[in-house]
Amino acid sequence: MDQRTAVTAASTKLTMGKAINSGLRAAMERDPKVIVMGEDVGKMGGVYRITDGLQKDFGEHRVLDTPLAESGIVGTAVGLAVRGFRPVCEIQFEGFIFPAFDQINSQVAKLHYRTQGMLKVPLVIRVPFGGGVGAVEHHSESPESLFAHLPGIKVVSCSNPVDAYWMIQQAIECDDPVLFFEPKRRYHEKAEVDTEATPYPLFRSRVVREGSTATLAAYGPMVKTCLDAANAATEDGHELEVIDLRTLSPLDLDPVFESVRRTGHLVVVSEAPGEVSIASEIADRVQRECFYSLEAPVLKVTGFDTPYPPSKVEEEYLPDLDRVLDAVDRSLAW
Amino acid sequence: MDQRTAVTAASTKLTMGKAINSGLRAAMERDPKVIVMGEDVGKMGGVYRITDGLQKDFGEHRVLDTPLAESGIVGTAVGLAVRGFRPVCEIQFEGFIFPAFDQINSQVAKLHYRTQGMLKVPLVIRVPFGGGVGAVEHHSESPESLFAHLPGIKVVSCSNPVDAYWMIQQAIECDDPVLFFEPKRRYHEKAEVDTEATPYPLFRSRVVREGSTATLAAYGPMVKTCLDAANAATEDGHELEVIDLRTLSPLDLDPVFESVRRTGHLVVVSEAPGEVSIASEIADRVQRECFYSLEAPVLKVTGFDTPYPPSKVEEEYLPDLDRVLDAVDRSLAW
Amino acid sequence: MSSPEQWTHPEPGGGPAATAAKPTPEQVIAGLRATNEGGAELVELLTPEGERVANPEFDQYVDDIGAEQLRGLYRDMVLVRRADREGNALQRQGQLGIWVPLLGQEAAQIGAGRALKPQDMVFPSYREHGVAWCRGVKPEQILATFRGTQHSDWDPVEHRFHPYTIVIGNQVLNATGYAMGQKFEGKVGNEPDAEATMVFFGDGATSQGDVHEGFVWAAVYDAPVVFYCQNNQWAISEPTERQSRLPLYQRARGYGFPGIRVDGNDVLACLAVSRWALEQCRSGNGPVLIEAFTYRMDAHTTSDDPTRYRLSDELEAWKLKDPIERVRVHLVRSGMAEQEFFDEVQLEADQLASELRAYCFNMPDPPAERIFSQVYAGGNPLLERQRDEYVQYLAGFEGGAH
Amino acid sequence: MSSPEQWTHPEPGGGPAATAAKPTPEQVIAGLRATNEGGAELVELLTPEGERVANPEFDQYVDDIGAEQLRGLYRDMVLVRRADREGNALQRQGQLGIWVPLLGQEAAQIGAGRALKPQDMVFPSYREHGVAWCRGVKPEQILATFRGTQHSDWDPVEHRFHPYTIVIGNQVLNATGYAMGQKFEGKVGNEPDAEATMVFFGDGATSQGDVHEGFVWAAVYDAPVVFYCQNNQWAISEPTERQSRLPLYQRARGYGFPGIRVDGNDVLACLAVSRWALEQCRSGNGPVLIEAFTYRMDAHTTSDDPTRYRLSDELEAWKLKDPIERVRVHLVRSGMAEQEFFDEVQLEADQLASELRAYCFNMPDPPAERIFSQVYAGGNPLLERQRDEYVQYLAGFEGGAH
Ligand SMILES: Cc1ncc(C[n+]2csc(CCOP(=O)(O)OP(=O)(O)O)c2C)c(N)n1
Ligand SMILES: Cc1ncc(C[n+]2csc(CCOP(=O)(O)OP(=O)(O)O)c2C)c(N)n1
Ligand SMILES: [Mg+2]
Ligand SMILES: [Mg+2]
Repeated sequence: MDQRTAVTAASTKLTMGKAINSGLRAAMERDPKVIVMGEDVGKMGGVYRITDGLQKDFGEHRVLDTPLAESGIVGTAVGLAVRGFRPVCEIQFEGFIFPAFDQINSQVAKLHYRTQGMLKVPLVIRVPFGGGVGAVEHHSESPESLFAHLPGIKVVSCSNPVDAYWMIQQAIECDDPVLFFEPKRRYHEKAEVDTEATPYPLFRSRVVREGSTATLAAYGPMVKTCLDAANAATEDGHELEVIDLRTLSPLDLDPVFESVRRTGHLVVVSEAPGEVSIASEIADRVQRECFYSLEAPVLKVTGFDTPYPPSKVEEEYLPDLDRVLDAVDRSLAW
Repeated sequence: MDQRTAVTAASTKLTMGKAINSGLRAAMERDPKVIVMGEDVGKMGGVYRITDGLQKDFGEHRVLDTPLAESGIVGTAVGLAVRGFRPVCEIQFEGFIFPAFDQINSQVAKLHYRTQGMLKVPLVIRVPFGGGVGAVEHHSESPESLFAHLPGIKVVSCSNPVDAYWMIQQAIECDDPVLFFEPKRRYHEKAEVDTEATPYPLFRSRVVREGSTATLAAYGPMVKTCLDAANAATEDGHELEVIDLRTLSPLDLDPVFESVRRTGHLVVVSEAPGEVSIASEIADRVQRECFYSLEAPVLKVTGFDTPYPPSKVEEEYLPDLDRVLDAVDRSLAW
Repeated sequence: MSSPEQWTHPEPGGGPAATAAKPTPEQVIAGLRATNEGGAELVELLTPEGERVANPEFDQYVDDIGAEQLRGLYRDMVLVRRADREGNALQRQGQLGIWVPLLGQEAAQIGAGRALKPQDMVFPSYREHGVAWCRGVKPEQILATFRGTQHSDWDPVEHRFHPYTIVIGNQVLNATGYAMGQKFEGKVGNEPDAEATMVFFGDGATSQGDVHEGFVWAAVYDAPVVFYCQNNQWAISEPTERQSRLPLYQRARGYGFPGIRVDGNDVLACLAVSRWALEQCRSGNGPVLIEAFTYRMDAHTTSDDPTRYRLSDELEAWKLKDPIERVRVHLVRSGMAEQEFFDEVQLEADQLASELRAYCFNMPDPPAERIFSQVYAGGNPLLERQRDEYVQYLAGFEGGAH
Repeated sequence: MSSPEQWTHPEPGGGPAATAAKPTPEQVIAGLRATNEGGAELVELLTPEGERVANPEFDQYVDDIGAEQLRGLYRDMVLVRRADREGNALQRQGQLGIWVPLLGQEAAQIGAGRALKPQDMVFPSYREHGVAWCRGVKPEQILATFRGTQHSDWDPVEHRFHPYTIVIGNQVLNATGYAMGQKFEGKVGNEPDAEATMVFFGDGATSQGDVHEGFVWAAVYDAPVVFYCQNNQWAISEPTERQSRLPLYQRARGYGFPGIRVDGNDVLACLAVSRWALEQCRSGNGPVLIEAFTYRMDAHTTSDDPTRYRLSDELEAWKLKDPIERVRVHLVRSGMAEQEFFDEVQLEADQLASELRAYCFNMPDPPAERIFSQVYAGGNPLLERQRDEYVQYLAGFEGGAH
């Protein structure tokens, strides 16, 4: 059932980074209109090597080392998409997506609507995001909530190599623009990836651990943190259900509602600052959908509402196992 | 008590637009370091005439008709602020703030933090926002939630001429960068403004109508809608309390909590798309702070999660009196 | 026209020679404005007085333009002007939310528009009603945007005419990407089906980062894109000297592709220069920047009041350079058209205007459901639920529930 | 050096003459790379072989540089290189999260840095450790950023040296605004306290919209800002031809202010050209673009592996143009320094390195509260509550509650 444990003939152990690389390769082989573009994605294969080897194998016209400007990357990708290509843009680090914000908001998200559906913008914007890698400023942020507020684009995040392999391909196949958030600090985590399995649908969240005491909802880098917390919680006799949200816009909260109706307790975990965030949205929806089931208010465990701090204190900033369990305790004790 | 009704010697009837103009003028007279910059703000006085007459009276070095580029406006304003000026930037319409997103996120919001407080960035970005004016695309949006998610900046919105007059001056005096959202469709609403009154503090929300049946929380253009709804609701014997949030980041929700503890019902009203919005954040906080007081979940009445539609259907898109009252009814009937 | 180097900094490399070469503001403005001095800097084939002047370089690009073709260009300009005036009138009568007039820019737009081949692609800004006309988009189809029934109403693929873009500069990057795609697909070269892209923007737009990035990308990828800047002297209330010290066509110098200034009120010159530039691009020698030097004869939009910021003298001076009048004079003087022709065109224009009017009055409002449709190609269950709930809520009113 | 016009498009205005003038990729690269052919295009006062060549225009800007001053420049370069190598080593030893080497760019930075007056303001990118040195920022103060104890650790007002900016291009606009402020305050003119601003950025940065907008603003407001582009040939793995067809200093042409290319490995030339440019700006004749043609001798950062994308030949060729070596040779040949001097500087460098090292090992981690402080100048009650709750939560661990 769980792809991460199935081992078949087509199964290989891959890091998440390599899984995305393989997924990109598979998509490029399948469709000659898929092109990859960004800073240093070509000869060098990207600063995280996610596009490693692609330019060598697919040529400079399909893997473009672009000039250094993010609005240019996304803005030209829009034109390429309108022309019939399926561009996959890389933003080198999430902190550098902001120069492209205008193109994403004003063109990427709206062209389909503006033209009454006559134009499609099937592009993917890959964004390595999140902290925990000891980096300097602008290299550890979690801006996904901003994009989840924009109608017209879809936003997803993978948390493990299996999903990474499939989700990138599904995002490329999707006729809507997709922002694809990759948890950079999990790039090196490994799992068996069965390239012949039937993939789980892209825009669906998923229970990754069942439990009955309380529910944890998370995405991207925090899924592992929540799974670790759930493991630790068994010591106290708690069985925490963990849901990997996977799709952040549109949110797929039915599994969360279902879970909360059973457990009565929900903790939403995310690295991003908590104010006006995806975590807030989930709390809002759950308090409405599960009003009579909640035994405690929905709690958030998030990054603090500050700029990302110097890396020497980032472990304090980032939600960890203890903070998650503390929130679970607070919820249970409400 | 209520400044909007007090009529004194220093009191004049002003539209909101004129009130902001007067507030800007007062700030410029008080402090020679206050400068105004933006597209068409000089000779023409801005497309909404908010800066009317300022260039004539203060000169071209204090009221700058800038080149046409928003990143340039905000990016140079940062430098001017670091130099000791207090720039007030105008973004012509909210839909054009996005080219400046990077400067706002990466410099405006973070310079103070980055330099351990050694630099201040006391700039104001004025943004006419919201719909209901029959405009073409990009002229009717409500992007304030995006900015409320960014730590390091403050976000406010005025809903009436009195607040407009004072809040713009307070924002200019504030040592933090402030995004100042002006509800453009209320620019022509009038009220008595007493320029000698003691202003209400900037970062505080305010009960603008007392009531006991249910609570409405809104800001900017929707405050009037809520007041109208509250008036209409008296017909059904409902006394709705209306809270003008005024400050969107940081939110000042104590009056909301206090109110909800009395009424048990809260409807948050905003024109912006509802997902991952300020309204979500309020719902989230209230469900946590008032868990045992809520008799129904917090409801949101917001713009739909679509791009802003063609203006011929905008009245359907925008929350109106009926939709607010419908939500109140649903809340009361929960 | 005297070289701009005389009034601004000399060419780089000379180092200290630049000292004191700084132009006075008056010199900058004079340089930016200088247009009718003729000379190599401004391509003009038909003077404001309607005289055809020979141009050894560009005549070849219009040697197929005989009497019939010239009458055609005249007709185009008269019709688009008439449609434009009708749009303006419809706004005044409350039929449109706003109108963006092209008045004065007919030659710049028809010259460029008629230079395009069917296979070329066009990315307009928001004032290109004349180019739209050349792409087969009917004036009626433009009304939706300004009446607020739709954001955009023509099929961009069928017409190879992208929707209007309002966010200044955005389309320049989109067009550059499209042109890169043309190149990647092997559509650049000497085949008859070779393609190019033309993108329209204003003088104010040149300040935007996106326009610069479009220039950078196009240069680096040799994209077959013609950057067509209609310098109509104003960005709302701001004159060109708020955007640049140098004539805008010279911006291209810094990127290593040609920039050229054409009399934007001369339809023949605009046609010639556009054909040249498009040919450059189609054959793989792009990009090219064209500055069509013209004038916004009306307000920025119907919401604008230009008397607040510019003198009527200026307008009067430009009236003497009217793009339509000079063709009319030329047609008459050279015996290429009789009064009958002009009367016919007038009649046709009246016809067009009254059809446009009738069309406008009969435009239905979109249903409320329009709000929710075509947000996503692949759907969105949350939004569908939102729509359903709203439709149900509306139905409640019908039943008198509220 | 031959004029770039020979290999790329000719000057604009000529129209069709541009046909077929399109350069081949090889020509573009040759043009971008050409540096040592000398001539008017590249200002060089000290050859790689250490020979002083006369320059009628720029000699006057360094006529006060005698033996002592030259030894000072040499010392500066040796010390900043040594600090840089120590930074690199500290990263390798796990003491720093990352290091951004300046290796190879010492002349470009010291030349510019020593041209600045105390009242001038500087906006660096993230590689300007050499400029920092000239502004009195100690190498130690730079470590915080790369160790992750603070984002930035020096007082930008005291040193008139802005914090490092990592988002490519942002600081160019900030610097332009600052320079506008200098002008608005009347600090531009012939008074001895006249001010200018210098902003540093790389070759890759020239593609960013913000850099363009900085150029536009500076030109329109005559801002006293020197745009100092260190073209170190690479933007991480991308060579300059991914950003431009033309040599970068020529970008200025399109804006109407001077652009000049200087041998960025020649500290004397960098000093002269920077002094000239700053003087232009202080006296109201700004802005100016300088392209310091240099080479990134090391990796982009310690996270980078340049062998993936560039050949070692290139590095070897540039080693022959080392910025320090040519000054050493010149000092020796002209008898301006004895071995003793070099030994002293070496000693001083070793001393500096060991102090830096010691400092680094003793840097305390910031307290967790750092996360919450100085987010707002005027405070934020929600954040204060967040901080208090977190502190209380942490206290729970101490008490063994968890
Ligand atoms: C990014 C952005 N900023 C501001 C505006 C508001 N605005 C609309 S048109 C205009 C002036 C454009 O001038 P120009 O580029 O010369 O084109 P023109 O209208 O003269 O054709 C401005 C400032 C906008 N549409 N987009
Ligand atoms: C807006 C932005 N995009 C991407 C990056 C990632 N990045 C850091 S340095 C760099 C290359 C910069 O090259 P250049 O401007 O030549 O400066 P150099 O590093 O060579 O000094 C890139 C792409 C960034 N810091 N900011
Ligand atoms: Mg214009
Ligand atoms: Mg570089």
